Amino acid sequence: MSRKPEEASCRLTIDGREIVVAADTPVIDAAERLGIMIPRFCYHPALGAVGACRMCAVKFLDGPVKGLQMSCMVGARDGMVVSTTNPEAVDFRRQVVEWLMANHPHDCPVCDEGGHCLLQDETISGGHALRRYRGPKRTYRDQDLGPFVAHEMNRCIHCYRCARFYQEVAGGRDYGVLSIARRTYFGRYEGGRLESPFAGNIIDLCPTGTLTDKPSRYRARRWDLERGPSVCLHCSLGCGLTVGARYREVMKLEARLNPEVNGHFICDRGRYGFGYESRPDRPRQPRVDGRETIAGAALAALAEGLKPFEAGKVAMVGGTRSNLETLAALLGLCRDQGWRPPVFFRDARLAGAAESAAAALSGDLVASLADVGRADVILVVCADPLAEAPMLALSLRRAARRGAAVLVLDHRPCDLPCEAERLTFAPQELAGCLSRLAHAALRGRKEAAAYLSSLPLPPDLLPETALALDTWGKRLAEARFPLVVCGTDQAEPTLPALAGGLARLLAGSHDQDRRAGFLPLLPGPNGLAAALAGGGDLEALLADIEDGRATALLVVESDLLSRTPEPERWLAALRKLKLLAVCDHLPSPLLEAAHVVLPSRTVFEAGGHFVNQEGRLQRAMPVFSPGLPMGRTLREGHPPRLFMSCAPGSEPRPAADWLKDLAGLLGAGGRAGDWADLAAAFPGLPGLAAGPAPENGRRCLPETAPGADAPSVAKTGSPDVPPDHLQVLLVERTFGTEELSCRAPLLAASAPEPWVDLAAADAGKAGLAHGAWLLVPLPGGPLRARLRVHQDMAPGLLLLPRDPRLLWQRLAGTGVLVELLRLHAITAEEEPAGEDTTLEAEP
Amino acid sequence: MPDDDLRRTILNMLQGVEHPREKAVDVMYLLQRQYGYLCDEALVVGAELLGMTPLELEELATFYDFIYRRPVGKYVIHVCDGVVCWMHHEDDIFRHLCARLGVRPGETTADGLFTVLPTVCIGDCDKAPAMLVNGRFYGPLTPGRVDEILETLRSGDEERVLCP
Amino acid sequence: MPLKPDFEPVLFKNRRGDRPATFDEYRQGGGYEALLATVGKKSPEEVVRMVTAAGLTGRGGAGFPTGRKWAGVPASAPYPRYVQPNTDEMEPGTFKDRILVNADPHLVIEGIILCAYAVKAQRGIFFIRPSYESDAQLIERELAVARAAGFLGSGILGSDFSFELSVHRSAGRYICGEATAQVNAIQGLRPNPVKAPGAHLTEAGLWGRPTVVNNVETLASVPHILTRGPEWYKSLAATPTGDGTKLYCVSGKVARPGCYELPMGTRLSDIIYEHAGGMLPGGTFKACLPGGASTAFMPETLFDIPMDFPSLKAVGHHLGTASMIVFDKNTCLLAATINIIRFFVRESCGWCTPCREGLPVILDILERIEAGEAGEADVAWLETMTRQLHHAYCAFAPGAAAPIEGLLRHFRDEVMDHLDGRGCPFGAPELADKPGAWHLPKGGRP
Amino acid sequence: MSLWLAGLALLLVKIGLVLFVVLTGAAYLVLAERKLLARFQLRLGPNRAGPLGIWQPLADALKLLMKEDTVPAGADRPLFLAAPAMSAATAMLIFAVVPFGDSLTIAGRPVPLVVADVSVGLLFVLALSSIGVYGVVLGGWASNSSFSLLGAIRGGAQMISYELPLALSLAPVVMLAGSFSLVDIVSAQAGCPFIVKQPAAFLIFCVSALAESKRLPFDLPEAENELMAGYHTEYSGMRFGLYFVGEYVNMIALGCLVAVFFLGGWRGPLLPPFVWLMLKAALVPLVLIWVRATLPRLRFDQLMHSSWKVLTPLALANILVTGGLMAALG
Amino acid sequence: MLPEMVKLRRKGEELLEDGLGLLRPFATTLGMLFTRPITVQYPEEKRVLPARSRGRIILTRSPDGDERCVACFLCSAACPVSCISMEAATREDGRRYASWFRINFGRCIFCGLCEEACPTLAIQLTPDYEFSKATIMELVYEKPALLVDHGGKDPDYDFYRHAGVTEKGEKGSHVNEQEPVDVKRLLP
Repeated sequence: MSRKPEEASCRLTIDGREIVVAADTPVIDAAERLGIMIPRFCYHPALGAVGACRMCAVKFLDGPVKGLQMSCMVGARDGMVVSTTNPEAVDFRRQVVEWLMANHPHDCPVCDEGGHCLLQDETISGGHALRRYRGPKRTYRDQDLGPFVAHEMNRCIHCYRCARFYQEVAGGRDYGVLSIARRTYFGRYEGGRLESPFAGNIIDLCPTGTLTDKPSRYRARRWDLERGPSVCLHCSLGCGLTVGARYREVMKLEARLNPEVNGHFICDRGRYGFGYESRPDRPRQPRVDGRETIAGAALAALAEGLKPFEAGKVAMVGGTRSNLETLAALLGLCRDQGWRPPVFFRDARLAGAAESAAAALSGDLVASLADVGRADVILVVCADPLAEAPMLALSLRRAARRGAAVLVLDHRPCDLPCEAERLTFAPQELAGCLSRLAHAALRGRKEAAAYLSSLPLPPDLLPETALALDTWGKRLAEARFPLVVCGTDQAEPTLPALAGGLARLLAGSHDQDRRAGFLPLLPGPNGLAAALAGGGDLEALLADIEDGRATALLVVESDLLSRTPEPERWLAALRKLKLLAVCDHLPSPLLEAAHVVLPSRTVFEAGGHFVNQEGRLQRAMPVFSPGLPMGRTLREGHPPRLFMSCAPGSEPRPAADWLKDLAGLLGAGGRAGDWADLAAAFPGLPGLAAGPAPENGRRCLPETAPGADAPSVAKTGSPDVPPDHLQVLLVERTFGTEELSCRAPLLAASAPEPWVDLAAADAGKAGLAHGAWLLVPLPGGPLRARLRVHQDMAPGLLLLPRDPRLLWQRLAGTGVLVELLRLHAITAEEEPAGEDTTLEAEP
Repeated sequence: MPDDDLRRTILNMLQGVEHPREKAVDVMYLLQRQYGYLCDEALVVGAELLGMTPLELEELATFYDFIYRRPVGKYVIHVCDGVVCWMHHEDDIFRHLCARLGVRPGETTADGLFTVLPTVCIGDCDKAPAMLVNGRFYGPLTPGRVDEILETLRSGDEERVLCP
Repeated sequence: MPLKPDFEPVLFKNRRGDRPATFDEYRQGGGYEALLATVGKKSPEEVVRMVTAAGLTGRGGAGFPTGRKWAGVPASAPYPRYVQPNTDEMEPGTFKDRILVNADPHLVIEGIILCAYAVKAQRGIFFIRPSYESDAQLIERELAVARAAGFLGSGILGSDFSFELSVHRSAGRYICGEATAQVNAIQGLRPNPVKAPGAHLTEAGLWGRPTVVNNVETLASVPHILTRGPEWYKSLAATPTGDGTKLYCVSGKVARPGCYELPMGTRLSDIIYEHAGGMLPGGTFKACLPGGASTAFMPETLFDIPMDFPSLKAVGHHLGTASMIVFDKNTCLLAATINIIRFFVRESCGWCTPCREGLPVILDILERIEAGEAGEADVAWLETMTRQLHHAYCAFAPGAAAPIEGLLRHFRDEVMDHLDGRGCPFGAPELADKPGAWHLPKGGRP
Repeated sequence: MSLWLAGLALLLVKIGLVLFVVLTGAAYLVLAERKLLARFQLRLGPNRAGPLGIWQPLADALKLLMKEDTVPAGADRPLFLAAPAMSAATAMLIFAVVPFGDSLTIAGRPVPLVVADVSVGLLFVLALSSIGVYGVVLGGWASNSSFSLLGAIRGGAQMISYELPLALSLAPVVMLAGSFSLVDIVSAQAGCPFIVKQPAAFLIFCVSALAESKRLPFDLPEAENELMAGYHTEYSGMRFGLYFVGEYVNMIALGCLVAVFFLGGWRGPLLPPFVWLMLKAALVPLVLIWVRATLPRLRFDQLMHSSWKVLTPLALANILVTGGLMAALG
Repeated sequence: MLPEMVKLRRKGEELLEDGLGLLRPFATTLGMLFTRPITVQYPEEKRVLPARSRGRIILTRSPDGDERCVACFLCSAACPVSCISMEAATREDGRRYASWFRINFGRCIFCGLCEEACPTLAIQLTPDYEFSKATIMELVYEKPALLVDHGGKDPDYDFYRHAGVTEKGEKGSHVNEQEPVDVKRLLP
């Protein structure tokens, strides 16, 4: 049967109003565009139509389709006349609600969905108030789905949204549909934590209270929440969030639709990475020399304290989790006072990689997360998407489901929720491998000559790996929309530039409508801005402090001591400082050492702007005013009976405000308006000058990157790894390692136990088995952790997560090697007990 | 654990099959035959052999009628309750059977021999009322005939159903 | 009306009653001649043309023209392609496929091979329900015989046509008989029907490849069409609107229930009285379900109707699988309907709301009517709900609606006699069991 | 000198007496109104302070005196403080020209039973009632409150509108009496009270005076269900009390004026003149209370309509008719 | 008669009617003056108020003595003057309850909307109206002061017997419920 050639767009009439949409747009979407919300349960734009709930029935009065049809299942065609208010359709929808309500329990008062429940809305708006079904109600036993998702199966209306998301969109394989007919059950094989790191989305998707948010269970109604749009800070992707807070405490985060970034979904790290804002140990009071004081006094003391120092001896350390305003204020302060350039990244390699990635980005090349879903061949270099930016993994799966090839070139055992082809190399070999691949991809391209000649020499490769790399190269060259993803967390400084260069040249091949994309992963939510701002080197700063060349240090929203592998050295160095001021909202040992502590606000209280890895400027709104959570102010079981104009614990101020006021006290010149400020601070983001971003953000990158065609690549020599030695690498994990979310009580309590990774070959040599407890002799002392052995991992490496529960700081520096044979398993009796256990007592 | 023969049989069956899931029902039948019913252990083993997760196999196992996820007797008596058999006093047969075996529908006799299950029309309507015991049709039934059949089954060893 | 004197069975040509026809018996009766005359000699397109010309309609229940279905496989469609002979046959009252497979397995096999040839399929999957385990074994055994004879495997009869046929045992659910659900079932997915707008199985079925799903009875007619020509086949029918012969199953309150091969369009009265031996002693014809449980009750007034697809359609009924379930005057049709709806409630796949939630509510109402706990408002509600069932996802719920509609259309008075505390006029006025718990139908028995 | 002193003393005595009577009367008029209103509404009214609540006015006064005297933020303080006094004082000043009886002769000297027999007494009365508006307008304006201001504007507009028919309705009286002095007007009614000769003027005067007093159905300036309490929303304590006193004194004054202008003043048989005056004067407040208990509040447009389109033309016509008749009858 | 005359006469009749309309109420009110007052002398005489009168608010208990309030926030949402505040929490046995519950009677207008909104019949208004306080803070009532040890107007109702959640009894054990679904059951 041949189908009619489809028109690009068609005109149809819905409830007497005409609309032009692309042909085959579901009628339900076309109606929504007119502002007509056709009731639905199973339909969801991100999941597509399956016609299971039969709730979106409308009457087709004229055109190619006639009669009562489901508006989600019918694609728009020219000449359709649709009535959503036709009595037949309304009666049917009313009947559907009655059927669904026949077994729905009478528990709205104790249901967390009450108040934003789709079923409640449709039941009430449809006028179903009297129960005609006299039979008994069906019940189900619930399952424990882990710490995040509460299951109350009685309320299920079998829309299949959860299972469709979980299995099809997220690639999860441990939650699905059981049984048949009216006994159909949504759950797991047996109770237990949902394995997918995207499981939280089924809470947003569930149209009733079957799947609800467990952490906020029974705590607030939607109408009582202070809600506002925000941005996720747990990686560089900048996914949209909606924050819901009550009684000065974040209750829950939900995904906020941002079609070009995260779409409808977010990962669980983003969803449950809150709670650091209401930790009991959060600094809330300004302190000078350990004594609590008021804001003005602390600032004055800091300004006074800074005056004696000559400008060159004052240093600032910033963080990539700060908002753009803070970074701009920090940069402005350094510039105006003539202080040393601020330091943003934890080491020189990361700074180099981030800066080279930022330099390779431009508006015509950068790819958004949505672009990942559109690409047909995706090369992932030196990135572990699930660990570093989980939503990227979801986008890769979306691409793979549409038939895209995902090619992963990395040294880690990257676990992806989709089919992917993998090649593993040691990190220092990746540039060489990329070079081989690029040669295959760009063979015979004259304009690529400069680029190709700048590439490092490929390492010695096995014939089959070389062949695979060549094939990959060819596939990239032939692809309609090739896309290169490159991580920075583990990459050599030149690698992102090489990857970006490859993407740029792929874009410039044969025909016009071909495009290519480059998507780097950057450290932190404002990593791009920090990388563009440049800045100093943290190791050099440490040396200068030790040598007395820097005597005053201001640390703004950066946790030096728990992010560095050399905390002892840092602590010693900090003691030499004449002045240490810390402005942060996270508790850290740094605060104890500080002379001046300025408590800052979290993103939930301060809001601010963030620029994600594609240069998209997005705004987080302040959602609630700071203060001790109501629950912590209770007296005799109830809130105190006080009338006060401000809440207790409301002293924290936005870091940018602290810095601006400090600048004022230090006699800085007049300040321009905020946007001019920001634009001036980040010349690499020209789009900032255009002012506030719209709801879904706006790209601020320059359209073309000058000189990005031929990246200047400094050849890096691979470190000498003696035989039978393992290079210790610090890696990210999906849960428990990222700076902010590892302090989120929910994730800290439920993150899987930290493990170390070893390639199967190495494990075999050392005689170590999967799951064994391992004693790793680190320079700073032994470290104990459970071992995982991987087949698909580059040999010669020992991967150690940056998990605060693991005392990885005993590493004492980067580039550490351990002797393979000195690793040994420890017996069961030695296991978790003993003073040297790995697990730190972190709440 | 399934014995090695069964494991080998299953692996052979899956050998060279492009989509192992295709064989999921056959694997479940094999495991069910060995374990008596598809117990949790069998399901986990089956899932592992098929490259599926236990949930994925459970999605199928709980869907189907002839996959037993609860212990059953040696003889599973599927009594047809289709409309034709119903017309021919199937309920009397059913009650008689339950009373004779002292079980309620879905239960297994204490000696582990019989499980009585109602089932949809088994396609033996010309011999209604009918029932199916481990793949073999019995019909038309009368209470007396049911007793005879039970007696025969009790005394004899289970013979596999064979094609005519 | 007696049979034409020259009528001889086509599908049941080799039926023996006690055992299946063997390969040799089948060969002797002209078996596999069609295959020999076709493979390498006729083009696949010609086979499709002949089947189209014969007007062969699908015997699985929908009556879709087989030729058109086969022609629906696009010439440019990718390989491998699949043929999926459907022997799920779980419609209550239907047992013709079992009789057919048991009578002449090779006829079925030959039909499948010819179908595969016509649509250029490489693999066939014989989907069979678990109750027919013995038939599954029979087919497997005979497949080996056919393979040994060179009718299956690679390079059949020396041509470049290769075809493999294997048996897929289902684990038993009515919904697996639905073509798209069956495709899911074979792939090892949950057998929910799938309805993607604009997609046909003949374009994307098993593993996204073209798949032809046909009832075995349909396929078994193909060899005969190819050997004796479409015109001959069409002339077999008793009515101009019919095609060939049909396997009619008769069950219920008749003297000789069974499966009879008769010209398509034989009159209902003839089927019951000429072939099935009339009603059981002491019974009078009251109604019959013409094509299994998912068709509407046909009252006495239609007793003389020719049983083919168009004739029944003209009077608002459906031939379905042509499995007549005959009720006599002593049977409460409401109780029978309850039994049927209970079947549908149990076998719903649980995908869409009207089927999963609506049918139990309907069953509850029916049971309350039977128990005399209902009033006229309930009957009105029942009628509305039954009408709404037609907007369900697949044909399952409309199938369940059919008997209720037949009941309310033709036997409304009988239903009304139950209302307002009166209960079933035919049987024990016991309270119907509450739905949900396992229960047996009570009352209304003959 | 002593004569002058005696005159002064006499004047002070008269003022003291008048004020005492008027203020006590006003206080008990409040009680009477509350009691009567309660009875009109099937209630009992104040009955807690003393038997039948007779100490209620005292208690109220005490309460008002003891309450905090608040001045709203942003109010025009001097005006805010002065306005209530203006309202009360103008009401009380009216009694300066009301004759309570014929002259008494004490120690051989005729003592007129009026505080001041002003030759233009009637004009004095009209002037005072015009000044009384200031208490309302200034109080409302000075309060810095929207409700108060609205009330004040309404009050101003209402007073100005009804001033006209009020004055015009008295013109025939003056024409008949041939004098502006209230003493002379009373004297002119020795034969027959003017109500007989001037029923129309009497009606116009009563309605206009009712409107001037800002009582139901003309209480738009304080319409509590629209404006809280109108111009005195922001007042508390005794300043609020002064407005109250003003209102009730005004009622008594009205009673006296009606008696003087239309009912023959203190004239009457048998009873002493003062008692007659009191009786006549008491009649008017009682009717006002009755009206209050009966009629609903007018709409503002109805209020204006009745003044400009009904009462004023009617009063003018009355003057013409009176003038014509007087000319015709000589 | 001339049309003008008719009009005039009609006008006159209207005027008369209006005038009477103005006067008649005076008669009515005057009549009231001579009718016996209905006042009840409050502190000495006290009326027995009907059970449904809306006075002091209480939190009742279910028949088994548990707090009925499930902290569903409907009363606080319905309250037009926002005088109800609470925080919901989960009890150890999984039951939802209010960890604290506060009604500010200084604000309460005794409209009864909270009672209407309450799905568990926990919050009820009582005929008690005599609880004025000298200091306003004493009008802020906390949960212990609100909670009573009886079921109020509908003592037999127990929300959890109908709700189907596991706070009270296992699934399937509540009013009009089926046995919980067993996905692995043998029966078809």
